[in-house]
Amino acid sequence: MPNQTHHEVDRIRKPKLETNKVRSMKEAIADSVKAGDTLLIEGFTHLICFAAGHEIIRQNIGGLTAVRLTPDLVYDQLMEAGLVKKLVFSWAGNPGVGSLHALRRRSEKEAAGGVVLEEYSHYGMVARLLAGSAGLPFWPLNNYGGTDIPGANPDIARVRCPYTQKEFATVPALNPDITIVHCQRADREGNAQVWGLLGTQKEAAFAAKRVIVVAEEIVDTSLIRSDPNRTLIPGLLVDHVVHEPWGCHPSYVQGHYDRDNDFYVKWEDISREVKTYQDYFAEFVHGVKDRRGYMNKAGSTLIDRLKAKPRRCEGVDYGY
Amino acid sequence: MPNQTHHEVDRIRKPKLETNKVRSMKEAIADSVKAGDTLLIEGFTHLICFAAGHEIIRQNIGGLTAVRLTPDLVYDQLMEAGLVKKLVFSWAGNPGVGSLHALRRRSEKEAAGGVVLEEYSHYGMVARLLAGSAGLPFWPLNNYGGTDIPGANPDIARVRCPYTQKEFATVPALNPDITIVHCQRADREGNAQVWGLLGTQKEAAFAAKRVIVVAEEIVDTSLIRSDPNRTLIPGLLVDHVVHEPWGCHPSYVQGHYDRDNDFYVKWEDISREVKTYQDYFAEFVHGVKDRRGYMNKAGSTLIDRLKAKPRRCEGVDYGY
Amino acid sequence: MATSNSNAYKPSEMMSVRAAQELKNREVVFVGIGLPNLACNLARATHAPQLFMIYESGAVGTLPDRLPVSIGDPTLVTDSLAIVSQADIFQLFLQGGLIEVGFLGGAQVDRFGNLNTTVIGDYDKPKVRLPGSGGACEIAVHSQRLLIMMRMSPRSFVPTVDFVTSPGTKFHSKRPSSHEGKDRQAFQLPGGGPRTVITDLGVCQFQNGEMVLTEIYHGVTTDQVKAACGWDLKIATRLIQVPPPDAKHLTLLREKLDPLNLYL
Amino acid sequence: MATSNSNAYKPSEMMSVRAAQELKNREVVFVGIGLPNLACNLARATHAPQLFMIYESGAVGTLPDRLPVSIGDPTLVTDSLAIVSQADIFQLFLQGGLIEVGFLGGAQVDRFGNLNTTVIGDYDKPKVRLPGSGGACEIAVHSQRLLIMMRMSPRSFVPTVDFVTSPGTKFHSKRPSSHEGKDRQAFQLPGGGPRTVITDLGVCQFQNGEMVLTEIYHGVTTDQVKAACGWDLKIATRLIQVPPPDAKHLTLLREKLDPLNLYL
Repeated sequence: MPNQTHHEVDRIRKPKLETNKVRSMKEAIADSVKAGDTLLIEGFTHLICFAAGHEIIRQNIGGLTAVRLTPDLVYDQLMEAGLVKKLVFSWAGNPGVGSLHALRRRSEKEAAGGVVLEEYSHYGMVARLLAGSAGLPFWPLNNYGGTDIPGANPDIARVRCPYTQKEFATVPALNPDITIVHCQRADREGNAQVWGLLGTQKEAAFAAKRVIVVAEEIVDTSLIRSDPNRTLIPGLLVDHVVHEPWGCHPSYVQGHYDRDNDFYVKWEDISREVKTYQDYFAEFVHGVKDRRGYMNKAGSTLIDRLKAKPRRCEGVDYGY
Repeated sequence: MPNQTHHEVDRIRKPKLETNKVRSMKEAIADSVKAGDTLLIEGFTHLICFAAGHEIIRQNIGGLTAVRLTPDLVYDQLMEAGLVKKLVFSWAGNPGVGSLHALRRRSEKEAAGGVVLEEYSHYGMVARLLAGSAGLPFWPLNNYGGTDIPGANPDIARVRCPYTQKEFATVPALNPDITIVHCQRADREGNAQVWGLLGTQKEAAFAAKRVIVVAEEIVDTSLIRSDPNRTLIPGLLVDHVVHEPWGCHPSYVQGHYDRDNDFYVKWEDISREVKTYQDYFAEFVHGVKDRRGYMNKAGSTLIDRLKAKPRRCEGVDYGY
Repeated sequence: MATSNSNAYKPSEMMSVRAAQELKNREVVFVGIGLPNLACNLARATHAPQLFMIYESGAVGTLPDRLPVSIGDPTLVTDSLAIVSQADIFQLFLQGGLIEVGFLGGAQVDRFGNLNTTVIGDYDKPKVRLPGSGGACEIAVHSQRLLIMMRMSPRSFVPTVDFVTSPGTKFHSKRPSSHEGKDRQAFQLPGGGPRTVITDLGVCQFQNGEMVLTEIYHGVTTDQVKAACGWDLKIATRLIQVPPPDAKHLTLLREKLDPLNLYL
Repeated sequence: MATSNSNAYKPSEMMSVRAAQELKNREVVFVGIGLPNLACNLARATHAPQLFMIYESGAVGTLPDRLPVSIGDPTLVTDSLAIVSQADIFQLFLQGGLIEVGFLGGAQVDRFGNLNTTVIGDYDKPKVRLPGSGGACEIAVHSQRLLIMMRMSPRSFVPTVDFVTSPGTKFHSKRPSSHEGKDRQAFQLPGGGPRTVITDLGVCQFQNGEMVLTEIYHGVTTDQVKAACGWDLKIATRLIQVPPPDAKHLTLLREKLDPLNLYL
């Protein structure tokens, strides 16, 4: 089923050093996400930017190859909206709850609007992004022996260690056209600081041709510079910066708001039927202009329920 | 000249979960550094643990294969003390000042006590540690084309990308018997937090069979747990924890003390002649019992001159 | 209340209690969500207070103060010893050989411990599309010892799995392959492979690479077990009778570890 | 004082001023210590305030408030935009293709820009053991554009270097090799290779892969340049006369950037 052509990675890149990249989500998506793109909205449970996914649905940007280790609800929504022609992934489900129903409707029989699947394991997807970020066309890993995974995915190949003559699996580099990452704070140049779970945010940004950074807070560069070891994504990779508080709900942002587990549970019922799924779109995606509209609709009890209780750590000393 | 046999890496490892690993430097070195070991005292300008090197000289542990990207003064001292049979490196000098004279005396002609050299570039050394830390026998990199480096080092081999058919260089995994890393703070289990320059500390620790963590401060585990993104080396890799304030002088520790550039300049004269070199050993290595003795001899003006001016950053919020 | 309930307990409780016994103090365990997570936290609360838990999300040495609902739950981050990237989890911890115990389940398992979490039916036109490997394949490849937790039924304990997502002791596949029957050494798999299968009826160990029922739970018959297995399951000559979980463990599970009854 | 001195200036000052002109605003430059560092900071203080500096030690987007004495100086850390591991520096920044300008020097260079920082004499029994590659090899392989800063003399500008540490436009070695004469494309080197050589007498560019003197400093003759080069250096038909550094640049260099006279 996978049928990828392996282009040489265009390694020579133009660093992006504009000093003010702040845009609205609408502008950033319109500018940086194109029909037919390979799209990665990163996040492993933590920092999944639902706001970006909803804006892509509103702008109806289709023909996407959607890639991520864990396509979850927001990727399922892109599929239900008919925007995804191919899904590249390693675990597709509603974590701890159930299935992705738009995906299942498109993969369990050959229906119209079927989605092509290309699958790896988590480590395989991580390795693809490592290769893409490091400018190598392949990445070696000790994996997949004794399984049907390479048989189902011809893009998993093998390489021989020149020292031990032992064979190892390889996966091809993954270089998304556009990576969207959410973070706790960023400056206007896109220097992004993240704490809590890091997923593959760094590799996904370095591997991408275009990057949108979405931040809970836009901060002065001096705050970034006061703690440079916290910077996960340097601004020189970043095309646009979007200020979008609560942009990850129902996912979470450490230090800002908790995961809305109730929503993930309720989603199982909403998504099982096309009708309720479309009703959800009508109300929470097409029925609002932006994330602010979404949060207004969700109501202040949501904020009261999920807002993080403070748990501040001490700073450290960078003096010399 | 290089003539390494490529053993299979012994991948299955016993994590080290004792709760109190604190030892004196003397005990830690006696316990964990053996004659004939492959030794890595890590640090790239920052965090080079001279105290550990001096203790190895006092205990006269010889036949070492000393490995590091930048063997500098403390490695030169190990060579002058006659403890090194082989040096694996990528840049050997006194940064910004001059040469390593013990090394030059042992490499520019075939003298008694000659040291065998095996050299890479920085990236090659980093890649060797990446392979060692990740349990792979080799690491691919796009490097060395059009140079004499592979001709001088038969351990640099080639591998063909199964997707593009393009050839890439490889280097073999490096798994030190003992890695010594210095950090700003660690708990008694060896969970080590580092900020400022990170060098290859993480890879060096994960690649090693034994690890000594040397810390400016021993802190309660609760402080480590209050900011888990700062942890560079998890305690499960660590055999011994040594509390050694000023253990890096003349190297530096961000937030604690500055680099003693004057010392590096003076060293050029001290090290050029065997006599002055041995006088230095007599006074500052053999003439003291430990780092406290060294600092007493160096005097309080040293501390006044190098002690860091505070430059504290803010903490971040880990709440949910 | 806990004491009065202790004679009546659910299979999930029995499984959690029995799985916890597999974990030693100061072992490094790669934890999945659900019952494995309960088993690990039960072990920590009883005989293995220094059990060291690592999650594929990047949380290392966790101290959760509520039951994590997903492997990326924020409670796994707060008060953990270290947060690392997923690249480090897979390259340094798993492939680096530091994981002593892995925990997996699946939709199907065969007698060799090959697990399927990918599809039911044909891969290209599946009857049920399952989530896929996630980290399961590499956990099965690299863990020094693998524990499997699954409820027994003829639909889940099958002669041949529909897709081998995670390797067991011997390759056995529906797909035509020259690798059929090869063992872990032939594939140079570094981890020790499946060691113990904790089910809702009893416990299996592997002998010559094949599952053998070695323990049976209180009140369960071998006929029940045989009926729940899709192949002719071997039964150890000395079959151990496992007593019911005691009140202390049940109370911990119900009142402290899963008070909202998410997984039990 | 600066003004009165501006007629008398050192070759190192001329080199720094000329090298600074090679740097554009908002370029990403991989900085070495010594004169390249001075040139970068001079560019920042004048026409390229947003020059983006990265050091192989892991400091990204630095704002040093004193002249760094080594590439790992703590002043490069404080107030930098990001600190990354050296693995990231080499894999993500250099090999990833993000470095627009690299700076190198060496003990020897040939007409193709091949640089030697390894040994003088035979590799196995060297007359002088130099420090080795450090990051030089990968900087020359991957930088989109490479600038070389070296003083000219027949001992340093040689027909054939004793050891090729960093690749130039064409491989040319004392060691027997089937690669002799191959160009960068044959080695699939991704970076653009050497572009400009800034010396203490003038500036060379590469034409058909070979160094050509294109600029000569005020007060220097072509005979002087030819005498300082170990091969018959080509000279451009339209040779540009470079004026002396102006007072503003000299004052910056002497009073602000290197007041302790560490490198000038």
